Amino acid sequence: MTDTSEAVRQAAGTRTIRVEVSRYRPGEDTEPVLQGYDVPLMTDWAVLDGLNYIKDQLDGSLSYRWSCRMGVCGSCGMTVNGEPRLTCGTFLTEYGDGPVRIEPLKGFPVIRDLVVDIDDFLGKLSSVRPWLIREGEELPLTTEYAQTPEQLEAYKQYSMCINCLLCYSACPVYVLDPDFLGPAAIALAQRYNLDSRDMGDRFDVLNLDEAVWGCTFVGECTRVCPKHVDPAEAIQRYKLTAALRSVLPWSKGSKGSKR
Amino acid sequence: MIDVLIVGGGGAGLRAAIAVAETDPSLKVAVVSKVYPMRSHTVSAEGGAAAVIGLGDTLDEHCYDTVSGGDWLCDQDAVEAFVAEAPEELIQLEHWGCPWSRESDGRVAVRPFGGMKKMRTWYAADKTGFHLLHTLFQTTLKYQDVIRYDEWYVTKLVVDDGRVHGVVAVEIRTGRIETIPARTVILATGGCGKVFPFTTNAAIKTGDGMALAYRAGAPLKDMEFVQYHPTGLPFTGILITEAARAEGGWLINKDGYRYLQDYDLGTPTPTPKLRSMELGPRDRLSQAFVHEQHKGRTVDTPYGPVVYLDLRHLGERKIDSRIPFVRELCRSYQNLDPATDLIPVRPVVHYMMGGVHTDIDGATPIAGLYAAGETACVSINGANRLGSNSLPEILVFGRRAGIAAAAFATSHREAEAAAVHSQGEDERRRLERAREGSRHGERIADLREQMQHTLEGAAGIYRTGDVLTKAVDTLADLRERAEEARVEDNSTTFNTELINLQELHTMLEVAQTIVACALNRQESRGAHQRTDYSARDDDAYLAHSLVHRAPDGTPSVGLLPVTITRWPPGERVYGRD
Amino acid sequence: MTAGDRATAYRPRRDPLWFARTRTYTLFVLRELTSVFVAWSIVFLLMLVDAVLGGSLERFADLAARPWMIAVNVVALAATVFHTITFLNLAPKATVVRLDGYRLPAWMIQGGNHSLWLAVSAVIAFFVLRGFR
Amino acid sequence: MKRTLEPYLWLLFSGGGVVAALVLPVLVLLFGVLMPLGVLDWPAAGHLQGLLGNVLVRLALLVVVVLCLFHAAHRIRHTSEELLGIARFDLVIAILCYGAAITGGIYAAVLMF
Ligand SMILES: Cc1cc2nc3c(=O)[nH]c(=O)nc-3n(C[C@H](O)[C@H](O)[C@H](O)COP(=O)(O)OP(=O)(O)OC[C@H]3O[C@@H](n4cnc5c(N)ncnc54)[C@H](O)[C@@H]3O)c2cc1C
Ligand code: SF4
Ligand code: F3S
Ligand code: FES
Repeated sequence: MTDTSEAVRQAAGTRTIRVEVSRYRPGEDTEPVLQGYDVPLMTDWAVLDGLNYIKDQLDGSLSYRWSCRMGVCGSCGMTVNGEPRLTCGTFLTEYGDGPVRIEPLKGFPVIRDLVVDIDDFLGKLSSVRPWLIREGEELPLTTEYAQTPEQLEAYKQYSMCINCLLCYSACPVYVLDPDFLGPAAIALAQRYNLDSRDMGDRFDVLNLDEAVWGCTFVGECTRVCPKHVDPAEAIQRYKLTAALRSVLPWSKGSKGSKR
Repeated sequence: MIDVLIVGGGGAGLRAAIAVAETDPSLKVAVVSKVYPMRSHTVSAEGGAAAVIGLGDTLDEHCYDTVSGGDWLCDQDAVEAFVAEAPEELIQLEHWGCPWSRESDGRVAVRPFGGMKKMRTWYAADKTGFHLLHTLFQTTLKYQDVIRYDEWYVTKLVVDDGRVHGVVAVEIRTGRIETIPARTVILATGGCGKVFPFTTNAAIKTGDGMALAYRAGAPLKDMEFVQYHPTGLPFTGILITEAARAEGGWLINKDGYRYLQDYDLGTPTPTPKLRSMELGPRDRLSQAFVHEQHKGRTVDTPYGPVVYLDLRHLGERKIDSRIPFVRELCRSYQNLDPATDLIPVRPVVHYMMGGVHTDIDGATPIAGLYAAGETACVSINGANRLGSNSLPEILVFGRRAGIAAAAFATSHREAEAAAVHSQGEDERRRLERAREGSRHGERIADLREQMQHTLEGAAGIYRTGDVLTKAVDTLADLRERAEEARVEDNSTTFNTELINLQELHTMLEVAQTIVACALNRQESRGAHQRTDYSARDDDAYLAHSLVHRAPDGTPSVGLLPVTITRWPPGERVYGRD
Repeated sequence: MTAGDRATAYRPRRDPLWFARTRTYTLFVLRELTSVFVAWSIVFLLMLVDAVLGGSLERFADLAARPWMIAVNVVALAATVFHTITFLNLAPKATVVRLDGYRLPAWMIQGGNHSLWLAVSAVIAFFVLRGFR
Repeated sequence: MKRTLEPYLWLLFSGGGVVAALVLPVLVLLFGVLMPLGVLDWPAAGHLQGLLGNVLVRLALLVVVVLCLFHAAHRIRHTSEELLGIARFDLVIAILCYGAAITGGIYAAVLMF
């Protein structure tokens, strides 16, 4: 992808920016320490390009995750100057004279340097049954289930989640209580709940103290989400669905509102 | 003992896993992936997936477009199987919940695409690969018995006596090196764009599967065919999908002239015309760019010459409904708005037509070893892949490989081979030595960069014998130097430098085969254009390049006839009716 | 993965001042703390009701006119208004209204809510100040 | 399936939020600020007694009191837990908060009926 070093050559002699990177090497450090590097301040460089420069030219031992460099694989989330950001979509020039402080995403155990443990999320994702549930006869593989653009629109936004976990990192409830099911998993459950083709019911996993009811509507998840998924909205909507279903047991809540 | 071990959690790997789980739930399936599956590069695919769904379209036409688009280097039996099964696969995805874009009556919508005579490209706005991969990934969560090895890096195939017995892999998080015995292995590791400096491909696309198979004795096929996509953003190489042109975008040079009309691609029309102008095949469009550059009609930028993609006449509404991601990418990475500004673009390395040689069930010549997806070469893409054929390819052949591997695993129930232990131990020692590190040698990044520029110079859009010959020596030299590369990180926890070093080795291996095949093919066909042999030569080269690794580690290239069923070689005609 | 491997991960300690770290967190906490003044307003109202029914409105008026009482009630006013604005603005999140398959934009729902607020306030003021004359 | 009280508490909380939003600012403004400051005159005791004499008004007032107290109790419970990191004492805190709300409601009922 980015041809970093050629750009560096061309820009020799340009300004630099101080980048402070959180380092945690298990066995060596008992807790993270900041290490500073000077990185060329190129107008086109994302924070991630700065990290790549450090890794390639200054210190090969720095560890972090990245892949697509186009904001869609969801692997490069980190805390940049205190804010959870996708580092491939955040530019060094936003931080002018620096320094830029890069730390791992808050709220997760740190495996090493900027790499955090996200297995907890994957377990939660599985638990909400994020797949299309059908009952009865399947259509043959010659026909699609009809779905109008309006029906698509009803869940589309929630299907845009790239699992970058910035929302978990921003949510104080999750940071305090890792049992909280959390914004993205609930948004993805709603992605299927609101899909006109889905016949499943996720009430049992969503209507729990540590699921939708754990959310106190801080709303930070929505503010930091790079893909405009609006998980806060997904959660509040399910609260209403679940509450109505609890007081009116005969109403099928989420399913009823689908069609 | 794993029955089917799949290396790769992208579209091909996950499709294979589901196929195995559905074929025989008693089989033990595992997916090993160096990144979490939903991070795989399938996630970046934008434009769409082709499959015939009526509307006056026929399977034969899709076959013909594919075969002519591939400059008759496709195996036509494979193309026929592919085209016939693609519609079912895309409907299967629909049944699993993929949010395909729709017509107002609820049917799946299709759009035109480069080199296709009919509208048959299904799309999910311009995030098709993203939706496809997440649908597949979330669907695999339903099959709780599928074992996942997330963030494990496979370094070696255990092969003994012409039969695969498993893999050796490093758990990146802990540094644990483990041998995983398996009855069958499916390679679904994706492409190798990172061999080049300027590419749309993600960091993980380092050709690992190709190198694994090649080192284990399986041949690679058609490695000289590297696709340049005509519209990448300068500097980042981020792809501006072909869908932008399919929706009516124009390519213009520095004079605002739609230059494709000068290259036998038809005459400009205000609305897009199928198989014409901007909807010609990618190889021809990228070649036209080089000619424009030579004529001085491109615009110079700090990141090389560019032309412009003009979407302004489409209007904001259409851009937002059909290609919103294009707008998002331009805004965040290029600081411009396609509704009002021209988008600077230049050709960028995008896709590998070649790969591990397989039959139409994904089987390689090594018993029990299969390959599918971009890492494989079933030969449906020939000398040039048509846009939107790759996503259906990973599904069709991912499934086929899964079923074939399941059958093989069921009928071959031998116990663990002795080789598993001995080869596993050797590989462990090699990796541990590499991790001990060295403060001397050259930096991995510097070696990688030299390799990338060598490839760009020698195996770019146009190639020449002399330069290729020189590249052979440069690469051999780089390989030796890479053995001594500097490694500063000797931690066992999440040691990405160790992985980067392994990837450098695999890329060098792949780079050598690309150059060797390109040197051997003394003709011009599809994406392989030799300035010293500028014509297609069906008498000598209507054949695949098949490259084996010789005992001394150098590539040895031979030819394998192309399978022709119903479409004899003809002229590739675009823009003329 | 064994327990031993996991143990090497660094688990950051709880940040006791998390709500002071960003402006949005602080706003959130302020929003939640309005509830204290909601409770206070109810206490105050019940005191008023008690005074009205017990015939000691005069004494209540004296109490309410003490400077510290007025100060508390000015803050309570600010808090309840803040509560109203945030609560009515956030309401469309839970209640997505669809007409004809398309979603009613949030500002319409919010506009409706705020109009309702003004109307209710006017009615209450009317009854308190001059109704049943 | 695990039973949870939260949906009911949340409904009371939301209802309380709406009621508080609609009625409290104007009441506090009138009785807590404008009248004590002398901007407006206190209405005659008889007028207010007349208002409260209406059973519908008393009922409405009771509903307002109960809902608003629940709203406050719910938020105070969650906020204190988040702010102070004492979620492990949730049960005790919940009993205290909702208990206070219920007591307040009963007191109001006794007062007015
Ligand atoms: C920007 C872009 C846009 C595209 N748009 C389109 C389009 O519109 N239509 C279309 O048809 N095609 C498109 N393509 C092509 C298509 O997306 C790819 O060819 C296809 O997704 C490849 O899928 P795959 O499953 O083979 O590999 P990938 O999705 O690349 O997956 C590879 C997997 O292998 C794993 N892996 C690799 N090496 C190892 C190792 N050593 N050990 C363990 N695991 C390993 C990785 O972790 C990953 O999970 C596009 C490609 C790009 C780059
Ligand atoms: S909801 Fe948004 S922030 Fe959260 S994981 Fe998904 S894309 Fe990321
Ligand atoms: S930030 Fe957290 S509390 Fe709820 S609204 Fe978002 S999940
Ligand atoms: S690198 Fe993929 S989202 Fe940033």
